[in-house]
Amino acid sequence: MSGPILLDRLKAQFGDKITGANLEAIDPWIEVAPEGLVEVCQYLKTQDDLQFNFLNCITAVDYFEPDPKKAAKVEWKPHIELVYHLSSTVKKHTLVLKVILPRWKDDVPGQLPEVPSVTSVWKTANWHEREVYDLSGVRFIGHPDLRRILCPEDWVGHPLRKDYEMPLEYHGIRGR
Amino acid sequence: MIGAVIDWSAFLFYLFAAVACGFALAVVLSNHIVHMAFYLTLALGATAGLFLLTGSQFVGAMQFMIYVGGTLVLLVFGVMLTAQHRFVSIRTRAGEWITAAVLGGALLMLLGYVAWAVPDWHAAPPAHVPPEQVESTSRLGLALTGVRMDGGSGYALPFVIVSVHLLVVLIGAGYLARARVRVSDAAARKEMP
Amino acid sequence: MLPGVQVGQPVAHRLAYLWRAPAWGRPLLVERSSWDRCRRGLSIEGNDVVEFFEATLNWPSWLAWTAVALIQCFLLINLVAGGALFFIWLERKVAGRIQDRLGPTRVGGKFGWLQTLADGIKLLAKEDIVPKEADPFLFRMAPYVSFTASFCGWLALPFADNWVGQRLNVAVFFIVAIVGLEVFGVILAGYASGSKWSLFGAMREAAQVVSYEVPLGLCIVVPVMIAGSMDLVTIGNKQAGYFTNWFIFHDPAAFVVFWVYFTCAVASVNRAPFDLAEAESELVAGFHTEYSGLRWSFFFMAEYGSMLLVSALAAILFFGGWHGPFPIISQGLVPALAAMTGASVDSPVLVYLANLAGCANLIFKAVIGVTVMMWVRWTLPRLRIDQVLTTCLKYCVPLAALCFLAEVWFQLYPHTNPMPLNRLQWGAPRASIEVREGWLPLSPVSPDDVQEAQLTHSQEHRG
Amino acid sequence: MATRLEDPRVVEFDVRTDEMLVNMGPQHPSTHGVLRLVLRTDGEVVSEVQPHIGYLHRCAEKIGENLTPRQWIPYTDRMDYLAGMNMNLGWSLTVEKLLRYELPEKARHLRVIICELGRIASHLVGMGAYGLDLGTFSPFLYAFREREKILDLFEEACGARLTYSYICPGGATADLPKGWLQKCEKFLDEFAPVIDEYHALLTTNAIFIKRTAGIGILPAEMAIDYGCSGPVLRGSGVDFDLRRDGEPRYTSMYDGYAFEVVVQKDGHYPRDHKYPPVPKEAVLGDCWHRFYVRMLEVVQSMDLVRQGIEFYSRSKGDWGTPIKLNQKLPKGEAYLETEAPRGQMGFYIVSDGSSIPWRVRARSSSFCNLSVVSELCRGCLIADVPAIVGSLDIVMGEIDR
Repeated sequence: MSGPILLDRLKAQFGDKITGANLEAIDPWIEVAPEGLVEVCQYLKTQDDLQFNFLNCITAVDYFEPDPKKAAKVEWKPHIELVYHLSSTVKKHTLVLKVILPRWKDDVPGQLPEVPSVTSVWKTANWHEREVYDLSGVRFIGHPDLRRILCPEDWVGHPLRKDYEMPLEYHGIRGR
Repeated sequence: MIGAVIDWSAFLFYLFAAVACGFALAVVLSNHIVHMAFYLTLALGATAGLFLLTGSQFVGAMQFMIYVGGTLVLLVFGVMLTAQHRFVSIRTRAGEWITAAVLGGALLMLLGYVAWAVPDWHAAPPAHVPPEQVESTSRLGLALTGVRMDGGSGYALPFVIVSVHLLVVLIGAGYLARARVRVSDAAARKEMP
Repeated sequence: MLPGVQVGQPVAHRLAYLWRAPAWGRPLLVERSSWDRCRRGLSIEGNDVVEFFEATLNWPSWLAWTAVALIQCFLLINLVAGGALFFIWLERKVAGRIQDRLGPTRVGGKFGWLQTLADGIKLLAKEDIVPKEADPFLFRMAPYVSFTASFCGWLALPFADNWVGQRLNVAVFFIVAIVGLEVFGVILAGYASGSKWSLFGAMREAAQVVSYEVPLGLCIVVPVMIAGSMDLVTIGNKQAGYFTNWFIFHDPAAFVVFWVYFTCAVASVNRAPFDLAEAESELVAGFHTEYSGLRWSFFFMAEYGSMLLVSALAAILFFGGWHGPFPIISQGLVPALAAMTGASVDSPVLVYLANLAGCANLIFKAVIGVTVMMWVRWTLPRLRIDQVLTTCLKYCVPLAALCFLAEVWFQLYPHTNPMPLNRLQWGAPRASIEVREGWLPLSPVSPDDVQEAQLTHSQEHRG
Repeated sequence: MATRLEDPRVVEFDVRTDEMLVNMGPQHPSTHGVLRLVLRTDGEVVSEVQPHIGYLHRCAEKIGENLTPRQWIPYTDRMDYLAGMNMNLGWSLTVEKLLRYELPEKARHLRVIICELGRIASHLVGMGAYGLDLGTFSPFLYAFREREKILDLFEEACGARLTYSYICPGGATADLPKGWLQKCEKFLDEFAPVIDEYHALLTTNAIFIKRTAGIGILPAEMAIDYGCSGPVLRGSGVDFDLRRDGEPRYTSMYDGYAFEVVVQKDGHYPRDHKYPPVPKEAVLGDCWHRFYVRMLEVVQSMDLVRQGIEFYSRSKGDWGTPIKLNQKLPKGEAYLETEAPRGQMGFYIVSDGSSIPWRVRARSSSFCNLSVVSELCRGCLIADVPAIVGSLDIVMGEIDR
């Protein structure tokens, strides 16, 4: 199924929950609003001609420039992009979904942005979301067991945020 | 001449007897159950030594196999499996001490009486029999199957009774050790993730 | 010949007779073979050495006995400890060869034969750690319990005709009982270590050893039944002559039961594929996870001592013990030497030489058994605990029981024995040992008669 | 977490024993590195397994945001350190995808040869270490004996034996040396008969079958749901291999190569007439099938290497020029998955137009494969835990990144 047809179909199905798309990119992507994410994923997985039964990866990309000089030049506002790479082992096709989130919930620094969890759709999302939570600081609502996975449980901060600073000391171990 | 003094048979008898009695006492005085089992091993092992010393090799080996190798291993095994916390210790209260002392004393008196009542103990010690001429195995085996050398009736019936009794005890122990779970608990457990 | 003794009386007849016995009066069982035990040559059992010390050196009796006891202890302890040194080296070499490696090559020049000694020195130098969580007393005692148990088995094991620490008429039974005690040390170690992995190892070991004692005991009954004795010296001597007289070739039941025995023996000494108590891929190191240095090595000495012990036991029970496959020494070399020197066949020197050859023979067979265990260890994966117990209870026990019944059958009806080798009767063993020890109920005799008979018999024999 | 594990559970109508919480790892002989599994056991029965990872975490993705793509290649080596070549390939292809770079013919075949050799080397460790998990030591050394020969070949090609950094965006750092192909063919000839030894020691061994057949059954739906890939997915009977079903940028590498995806179809594996049959006890998706798929993939890879050698020696031109160390990247993003020995290894690169990527992401196959372990280990015995974890063939360097 080609990109434009799928996009039209999703738009017809979900209306304004499909907030954008880029079909010219190397990997064409469709942008979904956070509130519609689970529905869209469920739809993509269960439709007979789509069958996106395989969640390859969830990535969070932090768009933020800590250097004020450079920050003036960038054309985007600070935000976090969640990228969902999907594929189908049956139909052998792939799809990229994006969800745009604010860097902080309600723009209060320290309040992690929230997005519904897709663990109910693909079980593999469990660990991927934990990793995103751990390293990029995104809270997944409805996740059964959201805790750090790679960093120790008492680690402070989310290392893949662009404004992350390595702690000077962790349990007596020098950090920097 | 020391040679007249050191009689190895007597020496080993006293050694084994002392070990058996000493560790039996240690079993009573210790309040750590696995230590007790260990002391009991030594006490029972020394008893087996006493048997071997008298030439009752079969009974000696049996003592090792059943009591030391079987019962005690099962005892420690049971402790390991069921211990609610590590290194179980048993505190004995004064009342228990008194009861135990009375019971133990009574048993000791009975045993002493029976022992001294055996005529051989009053007679001169029997002539030394070379150990390879002591054949107890076949006699024991036959006695258990109902044939006795000295004309008495065999032990087939008591043997069977004891076996059945042990079987009943085993089944009973298994029954008693079952966990009794309330249905609500069981249901709750099934619901847990 | 004693009155009433009928050689070759059908066993069924005897059994029926036994059932009637209580009404019949005072049956007396006379152990015939204990009379015709030949006590010739230098016997580790002590008597002749004691005689030598007393008569020739004029030592007091107590000193002579003490000296003999000490000599025996020295020999046996060195056998177990030296055996462990050798077998650890052998294990490394065997493992190396199996795995396309060389194994130790350096220490001690050729073949790295001193490697184990170097390791021993390393172990001596290691820190002796007692974990904080451990029960220090039991933790310290456990290795000694294991080693003592493994060592005590050697007391009753003959190395040649009458070369035995303490000859017992229930030697087989004694050894099985004692080897079973080794598990007690392992359980104590596992419990006292204060480590969960050790506890798992100990629980597995307890379950495994307690289960495997059952088929092991059943297996041992078969050769005991063939020999009619639990005395290992008697069992060994009944297999004199050609290899066709070995009990493994006696009948199909014995042949099958040997393999069951070997399986159970491997399991009861905790060797792969039954080494669950120390399964390193699951339980780190099982019961000896927390041990270090010399204490740890005690467990290993116990393991290798037990391996050699059960292999030696297998050699005596099934493979003729100290008798080679062909009676070169006893029927060829010794008579030839006797003829040459004009000495009697029973002369102490010749008997000593024959026994020495027999001892080497037995140890060679035992080492083969140990090597097979190593071969198995480095080839097979490990079983799971439930599979180990299934193997025991579902296969070994019924098989051993079946063999036991088959053996009873072959004893009752020897002519149905299909084993062709057994019919050959090459180099027939001495006629005297055809008599079944303790199996022949005699007509009622007074104790005096028995003593008289004993006297006559021993005179006959010596003459 | 701790509180969750302390929930009291009761064994019903049975002799009651204490439940134990046991730490398997991070220092444990059979957790393949520094994996820590918290087991809740009732005697020998494991009622729950909680994997704890991260002991080898280096945040390679953060490092990738500070280095140019070529500089990051050594870090990919250290992800799946048993198959560094395949990691290099995944990253190189992703960068090439972003650059829209077209690879010369010769470089394509070189990559096939090298990566399939890497797959053999990796599966050999997986096989040997699996034997070790089940308590047999010898196959491990037999596997390493052959692996050493592959490493010798790699050393000759790139100078390294473990962390190669050989394949890079644009091709490879060097051409194969003279005479290398003959040596490689010689290795393949020597290696072919050895595989029967492995089958005799492990695949068909009765104890091995008893330990693996019917243990840790992973149904196909669950495997897909948990994002399992590679031999773990194919062992469950899912006919999916990126070398055939992946993106054109990756599958074009295998254009002209004849190979059959190793998966059980209609109860048969490709060429199972030549290799030991599936035992009766084995259930599709169990440890035995995962192991068997790996064994057959070794043969498949040998075939591919032979074909690659032929293509390579026939193709003209050079082996490709590596991109500059500070090559400017076009603005955009690219995601590509390759079929690494342990499954689908994905790399994601986001560029803002400078030579240093804005964001780098590695989708690790072992990470997803491991996530299914608590599902597989429910109700098994302690001895099955190493058997199951071993059959997933994880590498902690890749999981923790």
